[in-house]
Amino acid sequence: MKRNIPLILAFVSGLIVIFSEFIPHRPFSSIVDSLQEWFMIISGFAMLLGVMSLLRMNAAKVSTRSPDWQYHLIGIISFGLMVLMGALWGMEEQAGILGQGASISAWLGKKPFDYTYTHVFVPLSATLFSLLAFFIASAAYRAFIIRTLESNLLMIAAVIVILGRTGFGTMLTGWLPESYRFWHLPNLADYIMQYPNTAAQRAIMISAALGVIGSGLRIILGIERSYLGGDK
Amino acid sequence: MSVNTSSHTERRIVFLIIFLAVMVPLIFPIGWGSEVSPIARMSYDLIDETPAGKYGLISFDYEASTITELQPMAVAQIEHAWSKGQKIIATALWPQGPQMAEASFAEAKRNPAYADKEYGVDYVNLGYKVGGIVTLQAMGSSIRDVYPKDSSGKNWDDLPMLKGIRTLKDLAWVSSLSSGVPGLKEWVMIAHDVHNVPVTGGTTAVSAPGFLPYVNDQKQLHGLLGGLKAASEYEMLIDKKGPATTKMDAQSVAHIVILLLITLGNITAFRRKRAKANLTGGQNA
Amino acid sequence: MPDLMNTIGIWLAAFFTFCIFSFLYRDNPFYKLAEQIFVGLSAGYGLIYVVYSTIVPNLFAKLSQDFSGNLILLIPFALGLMMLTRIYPKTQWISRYPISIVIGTSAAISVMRSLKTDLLLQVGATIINPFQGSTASEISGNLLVIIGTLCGVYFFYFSKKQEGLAKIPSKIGVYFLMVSFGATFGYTVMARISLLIGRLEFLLKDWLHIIN
Amino acid sequence: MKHIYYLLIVLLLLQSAMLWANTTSSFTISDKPWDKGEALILNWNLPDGYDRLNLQKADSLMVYQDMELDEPLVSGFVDDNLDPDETYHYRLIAYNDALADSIFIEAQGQPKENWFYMHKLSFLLLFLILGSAIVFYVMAARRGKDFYIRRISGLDSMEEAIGRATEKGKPILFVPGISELDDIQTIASLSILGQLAQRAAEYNTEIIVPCRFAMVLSAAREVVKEAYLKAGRPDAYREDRIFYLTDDQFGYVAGIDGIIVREEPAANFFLGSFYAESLILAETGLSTGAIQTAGTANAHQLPFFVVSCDYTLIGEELFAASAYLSRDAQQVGSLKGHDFGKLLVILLIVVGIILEIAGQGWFKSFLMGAGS
Repeated sequence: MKRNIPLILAFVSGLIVIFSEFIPHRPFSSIVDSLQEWFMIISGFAMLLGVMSLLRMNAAKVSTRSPDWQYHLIGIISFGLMVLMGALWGMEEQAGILGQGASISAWLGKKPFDYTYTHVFVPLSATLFSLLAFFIASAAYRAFIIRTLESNLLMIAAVIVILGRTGFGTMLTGWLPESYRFWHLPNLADYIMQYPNTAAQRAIMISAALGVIGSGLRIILGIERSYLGGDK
Repeated sequence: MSVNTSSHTERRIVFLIIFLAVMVPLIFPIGWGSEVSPIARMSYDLIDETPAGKYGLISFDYEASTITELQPMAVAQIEHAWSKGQKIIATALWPQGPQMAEASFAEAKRNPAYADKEYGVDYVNLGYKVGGIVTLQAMGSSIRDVYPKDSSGKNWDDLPMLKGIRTLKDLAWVSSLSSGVPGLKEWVMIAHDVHNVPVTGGTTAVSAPGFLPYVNDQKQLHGLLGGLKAASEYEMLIDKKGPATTKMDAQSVAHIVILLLITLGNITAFRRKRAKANLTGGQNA
Repeated sequence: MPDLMNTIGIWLAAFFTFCIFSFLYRDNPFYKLAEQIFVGLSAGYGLIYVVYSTIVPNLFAKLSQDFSGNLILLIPFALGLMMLTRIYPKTQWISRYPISIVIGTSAAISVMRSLKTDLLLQVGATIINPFQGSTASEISGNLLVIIGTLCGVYFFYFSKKQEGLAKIPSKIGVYFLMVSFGATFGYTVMARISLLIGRLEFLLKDWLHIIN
Repeated sequence: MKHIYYLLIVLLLLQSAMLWANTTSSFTISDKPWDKGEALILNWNLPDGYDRLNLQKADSLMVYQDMELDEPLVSGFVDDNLDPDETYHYRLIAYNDALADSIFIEAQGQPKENWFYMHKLSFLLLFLILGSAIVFYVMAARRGKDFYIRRISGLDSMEEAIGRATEKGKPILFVPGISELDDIQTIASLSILGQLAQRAAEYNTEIIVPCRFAMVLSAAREVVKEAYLKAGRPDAYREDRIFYLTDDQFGYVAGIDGIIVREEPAANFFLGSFYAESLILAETGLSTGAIQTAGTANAHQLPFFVVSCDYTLIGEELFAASAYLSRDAQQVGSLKGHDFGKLLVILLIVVGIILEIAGQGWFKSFLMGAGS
């Protein structure tokens, strides 16, 4: 009951989806769309679980005064504040419990939820994302070292493409005569992207697809069941 | 992989160098142009060869997240069209588009040469309409029916420059600055394919390859601006040291610095290897 | 007032930008502060967003407008509630029902999608007459695509020891992978630098007004 | 006399017009086969000599409206975006300007839902072949047949990593990717987590699993709890070390970065579906000197793992890992099925290319049918 019914459910729902791929007739033709909508709803409910896990973990850190507990307290407050603002006045054109909050919006220039989103959340997110500029440089500095044939290929391809994407590379080989246009850096970079790169990407995609097919079938057939945990 | 203090310091130096490599060119622009690609030049030629007094339409089909790449294109096209005495109609298929249009016009008017350009006479901002391709189809029979009022609520009849405009066919060119759907593709399908109005446009560097097939013999797309690089090329063509040129400078400097770092990394690695080989007798160096 | 609040907002944004940048030097109180605020705010944002964009319009609004016409929606509703049984250890097993439906469905969707777009279409795209190209570089490129794809797929062949002759195609496959990794890396540099340009533009333009 | 002359001309014209209109013309409407009842095929056969064609469709009030057509009308037209089982009425009008005459034919049709997408035949065949191969090898393995798996170098790290963590008394960090449970990569990652957690439990080493989605969290907890049970150490299982951070991509990354620099795990595992954050995680982990193992099937992120991690599982190796580690007969059998698929792919490509060179395009178009 605790173990077999879930396996049957996984099998039946998987089978329905597979049938619907090939059958244009109702009810199969529309089933995948509704199943995906269901998925969003279930996942939305599940979010509450996540939030509870987060709050519980932070609360434990605060109550046991573990190192850096103050920051975790601030984390709980930030969460509470965001939820409260969203619940009271809503977001964008969505109204909250207290309606659209016209007066507070007039004072802030935006709804409080949207204000926090724009001036705190977005910059945090964008700055964290921009750390990649630093990391990509340090990774190139450290990793693109002449060693084995493999690492040399990696480095050479990277250098050609980096050069080919800027004006500097264009300058470097712009003097080449028409018959040697192939070796002009932007052209060479395009060639690498278009042919050898495509080949490798394709190989990865094709074999990974086989992996997905195998794992997927194992799940549908109930062979792969680790996600369900043990019996008890 | 042992990590010691020296490699921590090395990392931090690399970070600092990258930070400076991007920031310094932004503050002190160099103005390196790059070779203008034929596709970007084609886009420039379309506006350049349009006679004075004709109408161009710029559709602002993007939002704040892609401003870095697309805004410089908008400003450059506006300035270019104004320098040729053309009039500009701004529309939008994305909700944030009208704001983007307003910001672009304001930016272009900061150039003293165009400070006297007047709303309603030299340019209008008609605003955003939902519906994507359906809206464009309707504009094919009457733009006025789609936009009875502009983005600020002014009536069509109160905007003098719109007197001569009925349908898409009355436009000399259309440019869609587009970061997704609906956008450039829809404009090509309606304005070019149905009404035969030349269409050009700009996209982010990431999505540019997907539009290249439209730049073909039938000129479904009359040239294309792909990303910051193309925007900087456009600025070069209209002789402007604008934001795209500056940002492209920062890109080029950062790229060169990264290449230098790779060279430096190899020298350091080689030295370390030799030092190690010397210690062990130098047999396997 | 909104103007003042906007200015305060820009200062807030600048402050948090520096908090995150400070992590590049080392972990520090400013990063810790920003990190916890970020995690808390984004979890709160996610919850509110899901309620307003999914739960209310796709479930409650539909049920309250036309209950009998949307009876089927009671199924995901019930499954969603079943997920919440994980709160108590005793009832946790009930949550396996929705999880198994979600996994069974999405496994089948993934199988079909991978088979079509990643396998069938990629195989089809590789089936070309390599000699149809008009230039030498096009023909050589086509041949590279074919050889690279075949050797690359062979590299992932697990049920044979790759030694002797069998090692050659697999080695070639690795070379293609390395070239591709290098090229992808190089291709991404520009996009990543753009992100930093965006942040610095904010600091120098919106915050400090040094550049325009 | 003149009158007769005119009359004759008029009569002649009239007669030719009658002839034109009376020549057999037809207008037939049929359901488009092998679809989900969305389209009708309109065909007509008209005598030569018309100048224009006009196609009209009746709206819901049975008023005929001109149809907006993208292409010129020749002898047929496919009307799509229709609703199944509805009756649609059409009217075809052919004008002959010189004779000032027109032909006018009406017809109606009903799109029907069919029971098979014919263009997906190659797709179905491939699915059946691959599926039966996988099932066949799984069955064979179950009956005790032993299959060989070559070494996957990316997985050599596991023992080393656990050993190092135990020695240093530091935890292991496991990140199951940033996708929901609906991504098979996440599930593959969780089954590796099961193997890893079991070994960690045996060595009494702590394992930290931050999750981006609550459903992944639920499944991860089940998997780890089961692993500790298998290792005979259910008492050592600590639920609070498997936790949710936030649904936001970069918020999640900020949290993990904090864990990496503060808890300094001796080994980091990044296995599953990763996007832009791959390099942020791997570089932060590198700065603390942890042994790093990464794996993803997202090809565009592999370069960043390759340059910053000690071991990388490339593409399918992520799906093979669990079979390799557990040596579980059924998983190994399924892997053998994937390998059959690879040989099939190689065969299809080689045969296809030979046929293409020989000018036989049918094979490719049959295969690609499913893409349309």
